[in-house]
Amino acid sequence: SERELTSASMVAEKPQRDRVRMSLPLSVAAGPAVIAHAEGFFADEGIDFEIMRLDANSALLGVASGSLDVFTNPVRSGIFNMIARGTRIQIVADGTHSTAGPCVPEGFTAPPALARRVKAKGLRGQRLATIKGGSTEYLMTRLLASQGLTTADVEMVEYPAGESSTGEFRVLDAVRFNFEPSLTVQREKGLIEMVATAQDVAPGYQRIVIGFGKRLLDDDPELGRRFMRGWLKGVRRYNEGKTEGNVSILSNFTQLPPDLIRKTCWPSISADGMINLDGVRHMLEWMHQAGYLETEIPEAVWWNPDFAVTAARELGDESRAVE
Amino acid sequence: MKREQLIDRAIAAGIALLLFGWWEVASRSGWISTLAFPPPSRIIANFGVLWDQGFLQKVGYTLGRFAAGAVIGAVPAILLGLLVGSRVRLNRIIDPFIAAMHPIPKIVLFPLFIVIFGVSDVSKLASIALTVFFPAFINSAAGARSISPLYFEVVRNYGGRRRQAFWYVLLPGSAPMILTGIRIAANVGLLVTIAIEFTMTSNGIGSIIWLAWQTMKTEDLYAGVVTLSVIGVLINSTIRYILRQVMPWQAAG
Amino acid sequence: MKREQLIDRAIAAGIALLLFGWWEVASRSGWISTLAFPPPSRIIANFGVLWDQGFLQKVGYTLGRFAAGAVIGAVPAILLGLLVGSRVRLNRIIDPFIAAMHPIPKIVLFPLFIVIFGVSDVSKLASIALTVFFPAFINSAAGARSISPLYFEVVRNYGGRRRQAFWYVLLPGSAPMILTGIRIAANVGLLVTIAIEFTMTSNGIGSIIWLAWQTMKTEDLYAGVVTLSVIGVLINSTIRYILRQVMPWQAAG
Amino acid sequence: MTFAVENVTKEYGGGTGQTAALEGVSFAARGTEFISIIGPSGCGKTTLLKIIAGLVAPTSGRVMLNGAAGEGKVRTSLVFQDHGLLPWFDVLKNVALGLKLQGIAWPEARERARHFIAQVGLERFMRHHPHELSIGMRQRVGIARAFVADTQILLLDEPFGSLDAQTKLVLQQELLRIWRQHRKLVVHVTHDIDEAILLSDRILVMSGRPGSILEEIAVPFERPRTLEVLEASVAGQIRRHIWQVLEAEVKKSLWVTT
Amino acid sequence: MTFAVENVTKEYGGGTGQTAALEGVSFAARGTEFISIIGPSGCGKTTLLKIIAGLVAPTSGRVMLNGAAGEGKVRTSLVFQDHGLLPWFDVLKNVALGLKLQGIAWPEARERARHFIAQVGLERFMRHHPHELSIGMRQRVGIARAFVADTQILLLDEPFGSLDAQTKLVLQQELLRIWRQHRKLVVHVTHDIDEAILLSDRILVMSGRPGSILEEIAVPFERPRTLEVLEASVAGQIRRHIWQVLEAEVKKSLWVTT
Ligand SMILES: Nc1ncnc2c1ncn2[C@@H]1O[C@H](COP(=O)(O)OP(=O)(O)OP(=O)(O)O)[C@@H](O)[C@H]1O
Ligand SMILES: Nc1ncnc2c1ncn2[C@@H]1O[C@H](COP(=O)(O)OP(=O)(O)OP(=O)(O)O)[C@@H](O)[C@H]1O
Ligand SMILES: [Mg+2]
Ligand SMILES: [Mg+2]
Repeated sequence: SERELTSASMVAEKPQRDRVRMSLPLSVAAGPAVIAHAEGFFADEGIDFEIMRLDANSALLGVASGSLDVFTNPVRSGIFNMIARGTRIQIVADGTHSTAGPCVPEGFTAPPALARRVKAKGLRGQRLATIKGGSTEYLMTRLLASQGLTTADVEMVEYPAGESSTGEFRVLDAVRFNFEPSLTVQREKGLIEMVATAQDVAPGYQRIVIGFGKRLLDDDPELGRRFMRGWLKGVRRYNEGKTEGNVSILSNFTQLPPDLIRKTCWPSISADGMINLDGVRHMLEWMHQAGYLETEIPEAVWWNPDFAVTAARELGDESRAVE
Repeated sequence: MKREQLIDRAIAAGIALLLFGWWEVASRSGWISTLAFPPPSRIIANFGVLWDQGFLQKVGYTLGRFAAGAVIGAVPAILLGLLVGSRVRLNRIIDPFIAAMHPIPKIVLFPLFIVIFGVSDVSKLASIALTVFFPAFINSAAGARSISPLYFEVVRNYGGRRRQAFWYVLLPGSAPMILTGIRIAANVGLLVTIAIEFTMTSNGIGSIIWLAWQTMKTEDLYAGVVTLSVIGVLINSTIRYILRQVMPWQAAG
Repeated sequence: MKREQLIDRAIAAGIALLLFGWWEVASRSGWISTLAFPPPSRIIANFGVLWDQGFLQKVGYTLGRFAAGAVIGAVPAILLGLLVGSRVRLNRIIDPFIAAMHPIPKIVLFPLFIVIFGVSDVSKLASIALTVFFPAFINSAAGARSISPLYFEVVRNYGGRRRQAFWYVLLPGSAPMILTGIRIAANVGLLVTIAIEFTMTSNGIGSIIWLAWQTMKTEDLYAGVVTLSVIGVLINSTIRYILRQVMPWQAAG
Repeated sequence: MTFAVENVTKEYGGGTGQTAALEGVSFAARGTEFISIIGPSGCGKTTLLKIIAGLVAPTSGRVMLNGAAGEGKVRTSLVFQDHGLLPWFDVLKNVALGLKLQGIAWPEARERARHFIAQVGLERFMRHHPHELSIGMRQRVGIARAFVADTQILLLDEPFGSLDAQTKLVLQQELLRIWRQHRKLVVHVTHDIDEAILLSDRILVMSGRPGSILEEIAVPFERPRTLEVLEASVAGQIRRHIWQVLEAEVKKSLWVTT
Repeated sequence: MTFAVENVTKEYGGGTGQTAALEGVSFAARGTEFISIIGPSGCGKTTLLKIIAGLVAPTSGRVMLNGAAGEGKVRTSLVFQDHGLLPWFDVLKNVALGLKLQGIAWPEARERARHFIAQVGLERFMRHHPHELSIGMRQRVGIARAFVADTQILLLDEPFGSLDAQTKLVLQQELLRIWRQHRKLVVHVTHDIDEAILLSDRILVMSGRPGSILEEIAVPFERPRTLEVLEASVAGQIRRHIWQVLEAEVKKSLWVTT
């Protein structure tokens, strides 16, 4: 009720609220923003928040051309190449990353028979599905490297995989990257087993990041800070876990049934907004070797922790308490 | 004639029933994967569940998007197609541009639309409209070309001007091809609407199918598919109805 | 006539040059996003780089897939379309099924293909073929319907049998609509080939575009797009050439 | 061959309601007869020829050949009133159509077609398509096509209507030559009473729509005939008689007084 | 109104090579004259009418109206040899076409069209589409359409070719009545020499392709004329003369001997 009062008074003083548009996937990974929106954290900051469901490329170009303010994107070469070419965008906070724990939201899976074979004898000679250029290719090379193999040692299956995938319906007789919610659904039905989690292959794997464009970085950084406060408040509420409130908000947003939302593993999101810098550096190195990066750019150009640091400081210690 | 039509409808219905019956049996007895192909009875039963979750409203979103995009794309396509098709030289100049633009993948280039039109619904409508444009244009232009010059002579002979030739000859004369083009365009447009809803919206039939995939609820998937089929059949009946009205001498059933 | 054609070609080329010139200036001077719309000169220069990376071979993959799928889809589509279109009752029975199947997204049918054809290239060809099928079928059937019954009477009058009516009337009489249908079908098929390559293969123009998006190398993206445009123009010229041969009295430029 | 049309009736259905075209049409003919049919415009002459050719199904009645039902059983060639040239074929291919459909090899078909194309004065236009011809030239192509096919029954639907008097005369003579030489049954629809008298063994006069046979008039002149027969008094009688029958029929539908 | 065709030449190009259709055609006419044109099949009569109507561009030469170049400037109505009915309109709409195109409101256009449809005996078929009519009926629709349009120049391209003798007679009289009453220029193409004598002030005889005017023959009979004029000896002379001219022309292209 205190919040309602503040928001009411803010509306009274400042009827003109600033609109912020953010691209989000239709999944639990959108949690912090969706929760912050539903709980009024953004409204508290005088932000008229708008969620856009967009593919990763549209999100980046949307921010670059100014019709979108915040992008959600997997870590991939396109972000860095755009920055290198002078597009004013920066990564400002963690989207999701892997952590050790019993509940695994992403990893390599295979149908049971194949999974058992792989676990017993390794990947050599087995079928592996991937697609070039994305962050899953990075994970796949890590997976192969962990067994001392290269792509030449396995049978590559051309199939949609990773973040581009729309259809989890097809059960592919190959090792492939998989994530929620199909991970839970398919495991429940006994269609797949986990071969290796992302955390096994790349500890702290930085899967998703969020970033700002020129408007929030330069034109109105104050709005950027307000957004970040709202976002981090959302992260903290998200990190409270599968509470009634969170489950119902996410169920509403994703249109997935509440019990499925409860059953799936929720990816980790850091409460202070910090990304796994070492992990990203390693990915950049790999991208460079693979020829996906046009030029190397200094870290300070693509990573801007200031918004998150400021917001976390202003929000005080309660964030850390939860983590 | 009337009776023959009824018989033919009955035959079509019979074939459909047979197919669905076979599917039902095959699925129930496990010849085909129940997961991939749930029995039709279950799909039908599932409609009730979906209904309570606002299925109709979601279909409405799809139809709204589709109709807006289709109209924006088809109306200029028909007009431009008739114009270009009825003038040899204009056709020669414009046609290469159409040919060059047609195979550019609209979905794949969607992000560029975002740059032009912003992240609003306009970008989505533009992709649908652009997809609808090409088949409608190409068939309209071919329709205009197929009209015997005699008919244009007749209208000129009786003092008709260009604008009048449009209403008296160009439009009725190319109606069968225009409508055939609209039929193809409508279906292509519907497919693109679904593809856009797949990744770009959180409502509509496309997102139902996407969600169904995510959660392996194949009954939901087929609910979406069946709805699309019904829309397809309705589009087609409408077009055939119009065709019968406009072209009484060429009405096939 | 000959001279007029040359003039028209020159006009078309002039318009194209103007457009590209404007684009070049606009992009260089920053009026339009250089990232989303890199200047044409840079796109052309980049072709050289791609060439050395086996660009032609990748295009070959796309064309191979496309051609195979298109032929598999179009040939039965034309034959079946002509058959169905020339028999009122068959048309009445079959048409609803076509109408119901057309708007089903082919990706939804993919699991079915996997069940039938396995995880091989055949499934991809099946998607392309199915996409090509519908426009080719619909236009062929409409073409058959548009033929004056008089011509069939003529062939029957001179003792022609059904099979002969096919070669003497049905095929030549519906040629303009068949070829228009093929034109649309080819483009739609090409679009689907690209969509399939986009996420499902590591070769072909689609995968070039996919990788270009992943890395945001928009010059590569446009290399793919330009190649598609060129293929589109070639397809169209071929069809117009055939049309001029088959239908001398309706040749538009 | 014996030939008989027995009580043929035809009703057209369709969007604008029923139209009775023929009502109880009966007549018989020897296999080598030359019959002309005259009747008011729209009385069903074309319909009758198409029924004999087996192209249109009668609503009731039948066409008997050698005592058995046989619409379209014996090969007929019909010269269509609206030419019926296939627009995608040139003159040569159009004329050779019947031969090709009978499986005759192209070199032979071409030579035979060429002969008749020359006959109708279109040798120079062999490679032209129908849309490049005048109406009269199209009609001549249609005639050549029927002549070359050489079937047992020849059906002619106002074949000379768009031809000048001289060309008409030449082609009439050619028709008679073919008929005499190959001994076939000719059923010839015309509006030209003199032409009917000049060419036929028998003239059938039809009533207005729905058409039926009102009169059968034998033409008693010896063959070969010249244009002089038209000046004979019998010809005058026949002409006047047909004229009067037609006048009465036409007046039923045209209320304008002459 | 004065009217003149001056040295008109027409060559058709196209896929199969050049075809010379008309060569140096010239003639003049008073604004109220009735002119008939006779010529061998394919000599360019249709082409000439279309050039006068402004539907086909001459290769050289021009059509002068009141002393100024004016193809298609003065309103003409052409009765097309192949009818030219619009298949998507019924008889009523086809006949009312000219009125509608002149912006005359539908109720009035309908009534005027209805009058002429009755005149040609097709009242019962007003709502039928062209494909439901016999060829002769289509031709009558084409005639009604031109009659109702009431333009200063009336061009008729073998308008009565597919009509029976009686219907033809009725419509010829109607044509004369309209011509007399509305004082227009009629240019009438026909193959029927008697028809030309019966109707026209002057007959132009054309040569074979490429067509040019060979003779201009004045028809001296008083009006109104009856069928009896055809029995007059002057008529016989005209008939024979035209016959001979035509014979010579036709023989050039038809090598068959009669
Ligand atoms: N569209 C065209 N293309 C090429 N040649 C044509 C075309 N139209 C007519 N011709 C040619 O021009 C000549 C004259 O044709 P036109 O139709 O004027 O003759 P016509 O005198 O009306 O003949 P008919 O009495 O047979 O109707 C013919 O030789 C014909 O082949
Ligand atoms: N396809 C059709 N649908 C409906 N009615 C038709 C059809 N064909 C012909 N008719 C009608 O049948 C009647 C006879 O037509 P038909 O063509 O046999 O006449 P016809 O004697 O050959 O006339 P013409 O001398 O004018 O050629 C006409 O009244 C016509 O309206
Ligand atoms: Mg007839
Ligand atoms: Mg003519």
